[in-house]
Amino acid sequence: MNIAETILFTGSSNWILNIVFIIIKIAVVIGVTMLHVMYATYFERKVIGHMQIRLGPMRVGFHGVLQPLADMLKLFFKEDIIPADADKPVFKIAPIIPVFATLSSLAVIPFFEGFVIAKINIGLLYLFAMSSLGAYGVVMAGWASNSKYSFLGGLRSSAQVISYEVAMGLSLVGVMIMAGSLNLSEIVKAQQQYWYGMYLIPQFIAYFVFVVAAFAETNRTPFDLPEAESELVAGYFVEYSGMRFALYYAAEYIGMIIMSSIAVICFWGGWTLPPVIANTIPALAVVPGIIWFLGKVYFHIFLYYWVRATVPRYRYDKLMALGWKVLIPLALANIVVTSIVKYMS
Amino acid sequence: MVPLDWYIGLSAVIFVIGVVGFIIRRNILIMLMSVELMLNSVNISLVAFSHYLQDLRGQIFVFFIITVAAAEAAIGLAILVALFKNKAAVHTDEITEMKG
Amino acid sequence: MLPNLFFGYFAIVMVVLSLLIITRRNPVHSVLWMLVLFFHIAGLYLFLNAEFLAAVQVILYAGAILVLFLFVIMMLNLKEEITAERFIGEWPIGVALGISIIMLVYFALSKFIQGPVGQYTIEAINKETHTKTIGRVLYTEYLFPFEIASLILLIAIVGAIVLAKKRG
Amino acid sequence: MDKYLLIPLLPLIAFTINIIFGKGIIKERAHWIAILAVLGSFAIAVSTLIEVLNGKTINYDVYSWIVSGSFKVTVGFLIDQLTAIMLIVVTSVSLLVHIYSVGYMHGDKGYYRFFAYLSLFTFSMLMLVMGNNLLQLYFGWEAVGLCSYFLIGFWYEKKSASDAGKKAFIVNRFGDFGFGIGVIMIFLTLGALHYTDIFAKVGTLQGQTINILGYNIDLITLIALLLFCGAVGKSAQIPLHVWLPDAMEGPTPVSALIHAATMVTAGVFMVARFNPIFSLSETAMNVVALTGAITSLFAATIALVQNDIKRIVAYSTVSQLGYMFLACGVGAYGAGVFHLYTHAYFKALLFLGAGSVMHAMAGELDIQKMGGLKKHMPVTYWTFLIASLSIAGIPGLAGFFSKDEILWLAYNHGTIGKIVWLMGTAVAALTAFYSFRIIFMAFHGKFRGTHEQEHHLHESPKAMTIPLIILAIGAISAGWVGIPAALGGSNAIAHFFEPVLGHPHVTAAHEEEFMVMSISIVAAIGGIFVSWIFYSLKPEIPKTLAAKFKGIYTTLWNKYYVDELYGFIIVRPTKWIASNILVAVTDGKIIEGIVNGVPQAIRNFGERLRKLQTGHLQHYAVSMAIGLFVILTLVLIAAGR
Repeated sequence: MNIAETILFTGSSNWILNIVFIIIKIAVVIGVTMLHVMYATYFERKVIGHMQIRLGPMRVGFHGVLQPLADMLKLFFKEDIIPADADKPVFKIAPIIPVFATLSSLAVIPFFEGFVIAKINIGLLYLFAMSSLGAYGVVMAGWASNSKYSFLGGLRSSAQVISYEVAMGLSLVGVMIMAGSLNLSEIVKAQQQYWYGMYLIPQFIAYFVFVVAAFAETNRTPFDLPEAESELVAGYFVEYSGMRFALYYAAEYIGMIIMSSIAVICFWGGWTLPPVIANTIPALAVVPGIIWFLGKVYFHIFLYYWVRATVPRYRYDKLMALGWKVLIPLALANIVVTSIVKYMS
Repeated sequence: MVPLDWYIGLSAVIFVIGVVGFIIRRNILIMLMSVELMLNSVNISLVAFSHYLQDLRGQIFVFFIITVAAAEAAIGLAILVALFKNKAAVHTDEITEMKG
Repeated sequence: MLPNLFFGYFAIVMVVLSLLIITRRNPVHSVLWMLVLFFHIAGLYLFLNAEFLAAVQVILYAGAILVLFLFVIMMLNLKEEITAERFIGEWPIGVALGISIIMLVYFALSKFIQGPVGQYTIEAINKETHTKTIGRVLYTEYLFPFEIASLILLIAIVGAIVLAKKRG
Repeated sequence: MDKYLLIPLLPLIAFTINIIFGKGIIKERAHWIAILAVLGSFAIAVSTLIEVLNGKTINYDVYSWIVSGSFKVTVGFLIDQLTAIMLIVVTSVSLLVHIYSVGYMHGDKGYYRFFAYLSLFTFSMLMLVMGNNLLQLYFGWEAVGLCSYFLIGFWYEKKSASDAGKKAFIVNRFGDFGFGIGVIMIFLTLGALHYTDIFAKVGTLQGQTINILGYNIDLITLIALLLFCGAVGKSAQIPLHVWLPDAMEGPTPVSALIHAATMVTAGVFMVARFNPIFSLSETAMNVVALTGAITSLFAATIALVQNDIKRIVAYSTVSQLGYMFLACGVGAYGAGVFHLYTHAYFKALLFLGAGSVMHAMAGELDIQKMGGLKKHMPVTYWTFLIASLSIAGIPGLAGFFSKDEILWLAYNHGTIGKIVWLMGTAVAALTAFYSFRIIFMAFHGKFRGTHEQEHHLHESPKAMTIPLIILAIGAISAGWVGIPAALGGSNAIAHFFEPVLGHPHVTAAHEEEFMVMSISIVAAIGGIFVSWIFYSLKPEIPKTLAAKFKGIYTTLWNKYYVDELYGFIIVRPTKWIASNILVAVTDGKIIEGIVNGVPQAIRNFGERLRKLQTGHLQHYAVSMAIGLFVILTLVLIAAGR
């Protein structure tokens, strides 16, 4: 029995039931995530609005609570324009890839104790694999649109994504070494053996590298060069409109959630509380783990908005230099130090 | 259990498709991709052997083959870029400098 | 039965994908079909209990090598490719050669004899997880080849930069 | 470092320094290094001689060069009585010639080169005489030959000089070929290269024969004759004497050092060194004795009529070398080496004197154009006279004692001995005649050259005359170590050599010895007297005689036509073969055919092959795929069986 068979054929008598159960799980996760994506957009506008001393959306519903719904409806009913010179099949497939990749990543994320769709041993590698697919959506969109701006945006974006993937992967190696596993649930559990309950403290360099790389991976400010409005109109998806544009938009926010989740799982102890807190206040045990998990994730999402509201955009060559000359060496040094410490103890 | 023969047959077919692709295509890019195809077909058979013979050596080989494939792709594409800069051609029958 | 069916699906799709790769007029389409093929190969690896290699297949091949291909294709911007002749004039020779080699392999397969099995049974690997097992073998028994592989990569990096950078 | 090693090493160092720095830095100062080196060698040689006189013999290996199984090549030194004397001869004559050359070669553009070669020669000669094994001897043997070639052709712009150099080299090849085979045969039969081993084992060969083309030949005789071949070449004996007179094209100091005193005597040294081998073969001994005697007589007759001063002296050298072989052939090795030793001084003196004359005459060599030089260059005259008296065998001088010893021992050596004694006595008379012919024609009478030459006449510089004086002292006194018992002496040198060279047993009484002695003295004085009559008293007699015996005269004048004979039987056929067969057929057709044909064939093949190189990548790929197909098929067929 291997993984594929375990998932598909456990107990031939009830494998249909099994599949149904898995599908329900997937549906729940995707549904909840999409809801979060909708309100993450609302959340962003509100946060940035307040940071800039304005109110943000206020018209639709109480304080604009229904604004995401309205946006969604608008995008759904907009005309889907395909440029005449575009490579049509590629143009159509391109937006699906990032959504597919980011949604697939959700499969291995443990939201709380025991809740994970696919409990596989190579969870982290799987996440890397999926995030590396993100580049395709960008490149293909840029190329298929057959337009200068989108093409340049696509090239920029893919170069940026590929570069920062390396830094991101290397930054997590330290965590892997400390936990001795690639399984995300076990990484969370491994953090419980320390009184502070999170790798954030010993792996602060890795955390720093990871967060910066995550910003770049999701094409967020200050690394949002691919869609740099002022230079490239809107980057690789300039030719997209309506539903396909919404898919890119959704993929970006799902990406943010995924990156935040990885940060939470690998550095913040996932759904757990640090033992030192849990032991001093035993009453907190009644709070379900999902609350802590979502709280930590929202902190990271808030961080994205905060940075966006504060920091100006990087120049392209500075961006690449930062990735290759600062983050990767830092991550490598972190790996060396971590290995030595692990080997000594 | 799927017989090992099937894997080897699949691997052979993909390998030969790679060989044919390498031979008949004019575009060097596709030829390089055919090479990748061949490498991958070998990988399939190696992993299959590794699984059926319960020996990890095959998978270690695959690991190294992937390494070499990465190096090969990098160098091959770099050569291609250099070639295109000089000749503005990616078709092998347009590049016959080594003709005797 | 079911595993055989699944293998059949994989095999047929993979062969079709391979044929698509070598016949597409547009290299970008070839690359995209290849991407799909790589996912299938990764799936096959999962079937063969090689989860680490499956992940590596996607990360390296799909995430790095193919992106490199796409990149180069885009940089070269092959507009005329769409109209140019795809195959060399003598392409039937190549196809005939390929078919005869496949026939040979078919005959050879009937003579196939499986060798003795080793110590890494599925249970043994699962007990320790695949990644750990492969890592242990790689860093002990195959340490030297591993180091050489790193050297190959270094040379490839230097070579690629030297070849592709602008003159002067 | 031990001092014996320094003896050959100092000249080698001098050579190295001069050849490397001579052209740029040292230039006109080259002689300082060379002379100092030879002086050092000479000093050590003297101290070595004193040690040997006190009964010490040195035999040791310095350095192992090649070791391969039983074959071991070493560089080692054997210094016994023979070597000690040779060391003195070589270093002292070399030293004097070096000093003389400072004056003689002054202003030559190859000044540093000359001294470098002299140093190299000295080194090679010392290696030759000091070696304790055959290969080292062979090395020295060839090295002195090489130096001789360099020095004969020193003025290589002159065609006759470079021709003479080549001639010397080629003629020597014939002898060395035999010598080389002899060395190989000694190693094959005895498995040894060191003298001590060879001499210890050589007895076992007695009576053994070897079958060559159906003839059974005594092994020892064969080896001895092969070795003697080398000696014949190097010491210019019949029939390989032709190179030595021509070698006079080289600078005169070279003639004195190499072609009179040292190198040419190497053959005699070698025969004496291998006396244990030669003594075992009666035939070989007789061959040596007769060759020596015939050469001696032959060269002396040629010398009678020659006009070139250096040529006369050269033929005299050949003649005297024959004398030495004569001595060796009758078993009187000690006497032979004794003569070698005395000869070195008076012959070097003769040559240097001739050089001095040449210096004064601006290179003129013909004695017919000289005359009356006595008053212009007294030092040269007197030293030349002493040398001539010495070589003629006037009692009291060096030549007398050694020559007398040889004749006396020959006389005692049975029938062959009697024959060669007769010939030797005749040679003594002839020697006296032609030696004084030079004296009377060159130094006495009126000057017969041009007025300009007469005006130019002058005594040579100090650097040249001082060596002459020193050599004159040697020419007088060198023989005093061998005053025979019959004259009240002790014949010290014979006893000195006895451990190495043995001493023939002489039973005859002193009376007989006096008789032999008186005959040779009479012959010598007779020769001088006749010479005086012919060239001083009645100068017309030689001309009438020459006219009367025209046939004999021209034969002698043309040196018995040996060169012409060789030209006819060796040089011309060789040239014919070279041009008509080797150049035309072998070189032109076969070798050129192969050399040009093979590349042509490869080229033709390549022309066709490169059609395969289409430059199309796919074509190569297809060939690879076909290869894969073939291999698979073969594997399948192999597995199917």
